Amino acid sequence: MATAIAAIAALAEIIIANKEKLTELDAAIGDADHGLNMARGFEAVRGKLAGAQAEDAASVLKLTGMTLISTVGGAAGPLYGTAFLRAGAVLQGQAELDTDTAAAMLKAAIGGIKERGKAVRGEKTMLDALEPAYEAFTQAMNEGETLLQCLELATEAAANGVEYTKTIIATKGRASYLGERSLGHQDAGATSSYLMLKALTGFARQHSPGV
Amino acid sequence: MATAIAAIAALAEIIIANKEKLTELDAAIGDADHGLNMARGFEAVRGKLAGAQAEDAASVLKLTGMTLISTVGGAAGPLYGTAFLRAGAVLQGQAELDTDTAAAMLKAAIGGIKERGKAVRGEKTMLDALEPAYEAFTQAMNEGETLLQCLELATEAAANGVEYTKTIIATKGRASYLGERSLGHQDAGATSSYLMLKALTGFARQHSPGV
Amino acid sequence: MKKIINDAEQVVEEMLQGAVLAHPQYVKRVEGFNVLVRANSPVQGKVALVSGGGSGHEPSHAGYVGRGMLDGAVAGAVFTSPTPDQVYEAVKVVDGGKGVLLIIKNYTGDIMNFEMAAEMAEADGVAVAKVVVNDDVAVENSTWTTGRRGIAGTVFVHKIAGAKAETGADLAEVQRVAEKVIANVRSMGMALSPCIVPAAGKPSFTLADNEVEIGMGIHGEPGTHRESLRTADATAEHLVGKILDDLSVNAGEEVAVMINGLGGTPLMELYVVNRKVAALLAGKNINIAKTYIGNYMTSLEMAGFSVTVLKLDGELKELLLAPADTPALVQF
Amino acid sequence: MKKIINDAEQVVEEMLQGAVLAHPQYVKRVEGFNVLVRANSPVQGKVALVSGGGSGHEPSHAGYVGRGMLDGAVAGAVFTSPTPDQVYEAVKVVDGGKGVLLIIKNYTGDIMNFEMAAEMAEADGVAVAKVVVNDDVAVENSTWTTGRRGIAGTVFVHKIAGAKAETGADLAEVQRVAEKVIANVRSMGMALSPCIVPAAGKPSFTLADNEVEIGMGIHGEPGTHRESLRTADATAEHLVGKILDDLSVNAGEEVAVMINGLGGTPLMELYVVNRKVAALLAGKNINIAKTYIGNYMTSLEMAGFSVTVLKLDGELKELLLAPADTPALVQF
Ligand SMILES: Nc1ncnc2c1ncn2[C@@H]1O[C@H](COP(=O)(O)OP(=O)(O)O)[C@@H](O)[C@H]1O
Ligand SMILES: Nc1ncnc2c1ncn2[C@@H]1O[C@H](COP(=O)(O)OP(=O)(O)O)[C@@H](O)[C@H]1O
Ligand SMILES: [Mg+2]
Ligand SMILES: [Mg+2]
Ligand SMILES: [Mg+2]
Ligand SMILES: [Mg+2]
Repeated sequence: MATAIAAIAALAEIIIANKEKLTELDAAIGDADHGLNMARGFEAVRGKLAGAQAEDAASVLKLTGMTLISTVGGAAGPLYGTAFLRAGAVLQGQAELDTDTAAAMLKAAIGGIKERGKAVRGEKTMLDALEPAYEAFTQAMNEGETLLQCLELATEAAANGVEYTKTIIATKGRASYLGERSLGHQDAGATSSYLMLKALTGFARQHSPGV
Repeated sequence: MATAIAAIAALAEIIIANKEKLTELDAAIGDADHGLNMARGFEAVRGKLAGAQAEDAASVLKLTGMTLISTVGGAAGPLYGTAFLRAGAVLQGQAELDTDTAAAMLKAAIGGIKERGKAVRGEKTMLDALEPAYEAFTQAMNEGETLLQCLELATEAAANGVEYTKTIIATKGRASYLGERSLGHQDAGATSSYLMLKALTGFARQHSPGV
Repeated sequence: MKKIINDAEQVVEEMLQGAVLAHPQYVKRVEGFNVLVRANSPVQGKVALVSGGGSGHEPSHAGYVGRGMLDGAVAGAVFTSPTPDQVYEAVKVVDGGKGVLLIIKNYTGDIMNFEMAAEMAEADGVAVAKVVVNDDVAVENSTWTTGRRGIAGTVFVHKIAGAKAETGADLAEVQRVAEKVIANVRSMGMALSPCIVPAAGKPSFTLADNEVEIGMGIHGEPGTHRESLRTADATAEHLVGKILDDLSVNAGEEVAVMINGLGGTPLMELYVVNRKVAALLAGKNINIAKTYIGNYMTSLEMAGFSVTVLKLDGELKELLLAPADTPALVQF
Repeated sequence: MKKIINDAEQVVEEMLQGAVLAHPQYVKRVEGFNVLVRANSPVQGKVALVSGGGSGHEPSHAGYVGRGMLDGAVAGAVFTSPTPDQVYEAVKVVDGGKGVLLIIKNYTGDIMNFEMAAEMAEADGVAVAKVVVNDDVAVENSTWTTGRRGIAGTVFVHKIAGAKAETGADLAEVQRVAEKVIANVRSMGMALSPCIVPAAGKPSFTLADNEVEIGMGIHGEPGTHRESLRTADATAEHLVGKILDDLSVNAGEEVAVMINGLGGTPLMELYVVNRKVAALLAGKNINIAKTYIGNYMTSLEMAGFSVTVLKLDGELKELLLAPADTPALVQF
């Protein structure tokens, strides 16, 4: 499906554009590869999707997840890969992407990450961006907001979550080796999660009927 | 003999004081160790002579040569070591150091270096300081000059020889690997030879009856 | 960045090609994968051992593929865990019918990727067991964090579990021995200089002229602290002290020692370190059965070293001293 | 200067102590001398091999003391030939009644010091033969200069002459084989960075950020020229070209290859180089019987590498592949 492919392309673009920034964040308290890994993965996704015009949205997400799993490596590969696989499974057989479906996809993605990574919120990982984003999204949804507005609020919450990671000690991921010295540093994975939400929101804004 | 020991001490002092300079010269076209090697050797000589007050001059030179051979290493160790051994052999049985004996010692030392190193003048080695020094010494001697004056002229000739090494291509020693690129550089071994003659001259000046 | 490479993006591929060309008697490439296996893989009737991790730690891990050690090694991107499909392929290729032991260093990424591969292989009916090496005492061990990192001690796991597998032992036995090594091995390192991941093009940290990082990880992860460079003896004493705080070795007991260079350290310096390490152990009446000294688990061109102590019993000692024939470790 | 040492003046002494502590099964110290000999020296009824040179080239040469290679190694000050008394002592200790072969690298200092030692030993009635290794094609070979330097190819002389001695061959035969290796071995190197002699405390040359030295010596002697860093492939092609200009190897003939790291080079880069070297030789239909890759003849922490090609005949090949058991080279 062309829209799904374009949406993933927007994610790829923002990740590749932030390759250095994400790597630098990882350098401070990790091993300086998060941007390299994610960019390598999304380059591969771009390549895969270039030859996959006719696929439905669920297949696009599945292909994205499989490609990330087999090209990113490190912690982020299995985590984001699983997230896309799970989100794609939710979309399976759905004709259109409404707010409910989007919320279910986000929930499934987060569930996959938690299962794979055995982490919870507050451990200075991508979950500290994603879980607040999910909460903001569902709250907005329950208040009857549009998909775009839900995404905008989710992205804002993710941004706050990224800020929050500076204030806590890492207990999962490579930064946990630093103990207290991880304080003050922003988590790379939370940042890439925020960036992807931001790209999705930008994409939704462009394609939203109201604009 | 106290005088011989003091003379060797003067050599040791000038070499050790020029450790860095000699090493730097060797760095440009060799392997950056001539000063280190020579200083290590003369430190050892100092140590050996400290416990050798009663020896005669020939023995002092022999001990110096043996010590240099077993502590300097590299090219300079066998060359200078042999030189001191040969000079000491000339002194054997001699009561006093006159100009003739000094000339014979210098000649024997140079002969030892040439035999060991299989080099001739003009190959950018210590011989380019020592052979002109010997010639100047014997010329002055034939003109009836004092030992001190002979030494002063020999030192001056050695200094010119050192300058001359800048104008020639090395064909012996490590600098020969450089071929033409050894041009313009001053030879480290010629410099240490000049320094030792200079120290001897200074020593002779201090102990010369005329002063 | 000054490196003898052609293209930062191709460096792992070209390294693997160069390794196979250098060691055809030991290893072959699994076509289409960043996997090197024994030239005679699969070895029938023997438990197979697979390890791997990010590239940049050479000779780990492909250098230990050969008789008496590993059957396969999986190379990720530089300093990045390999992906599950790669590990899965390695497992399938080396399985000789008695199952496969995965030797994983304790990093979140490695564990997740190897676990996914294990799930895939098990679904195919291959018996897979896993051990996780966590020898780095620079990192506090606690159950509520990810625990200690796996560093140079991993090579002892390869050696000893590999020797056990060579005896024809079954998967559970090989795993037991590997776990025993892990329970008895501790390491800690220090760095004089950072290294540069080719694709990044610049160092991930910087150190002042006289500053060193104590307890850093093999991917340039920060260590316990920075300090002014001290003498080799003082540094060795600090590292050995940390190791023996964590691993109780009594007088009269026996250990193996590894003085591991990180890639940019002259062997001369490792020997100077070993002099002190050996003296410290001798001072406690601990016997050294064997010392390994050289570059075993590196971090590209990083200058620095790590010390590993493995406490031996009769079983571990016999397996440690058993023959091995691999590109990077040969003994007989 | 950032080094893991205690005292620049003591570094050779402490290194030797550390080496003996690391490898007691292989080597012992000759008390009072910077000489390491086989733990079971003298080996009776076998020609003994002694090599040596300045320190800073580890594992050369003490790392090659053991069965199938050297009997003794003499360590000079860093980058400085050892003195005659030290070499003389080594010769006396290792002589097992069949004479001693001195393997000397072609440097004026090494030759003079080893020759003086040989004269001393011969005066004692020990049969001594000498060979001089001069494999570095970066230096022009001419009879009116000192000729080419000896670098990493020396390790092949140790290996092959050592294997010959192990067969019980007499001194003339062992010397003949060593000369044959020397006639058929060529090397050339390049450096990315200088190194620092501990006692000097600063590098003997400097290179700009993107500059490399081609053909430099293993003591930091300047090479043929400087250039901007090129790709690994282009650099390998230049070095192999120079080597094969000098050593004629025909299609169908066989060689051994050594890709030697200078001390600060990651193994990853050596493998990338080997990929090209192997391809260049394959392109000429030259067969590679064996590749050695790693740190064999180093220059402290210098970054860079050298390539060595040894042309083999049946005799050399058999001796090259014969077993060896030494701290730095084990094969069986
Ligand atoms: N157990 C985990 N659960 C969730 N996220 C995690 C976990 N471990 C690490 N992460 C996330 O992964 C990011 C690091 O990814 P990356 O640098 O690509 O992997 P690696 O740590 O293997 O180098 C961290 O910043 C963190 O957000
Ligand atoms: N064959 C030779 N004959 C005479 N002098 C020589 C010869 N070879 C080298 N030299 C001298 O030795 C000096 C180098 O000494 P040194 O640096 O101590 O030894 P190495 O070259 O072994 O490092 C050169 O500068 C040169 O003057
Ligand atoms: Mg990372
Ligand atoms: Mg020199
Ligand atoms: Mg990583
Ligand atoms: Mg020298």
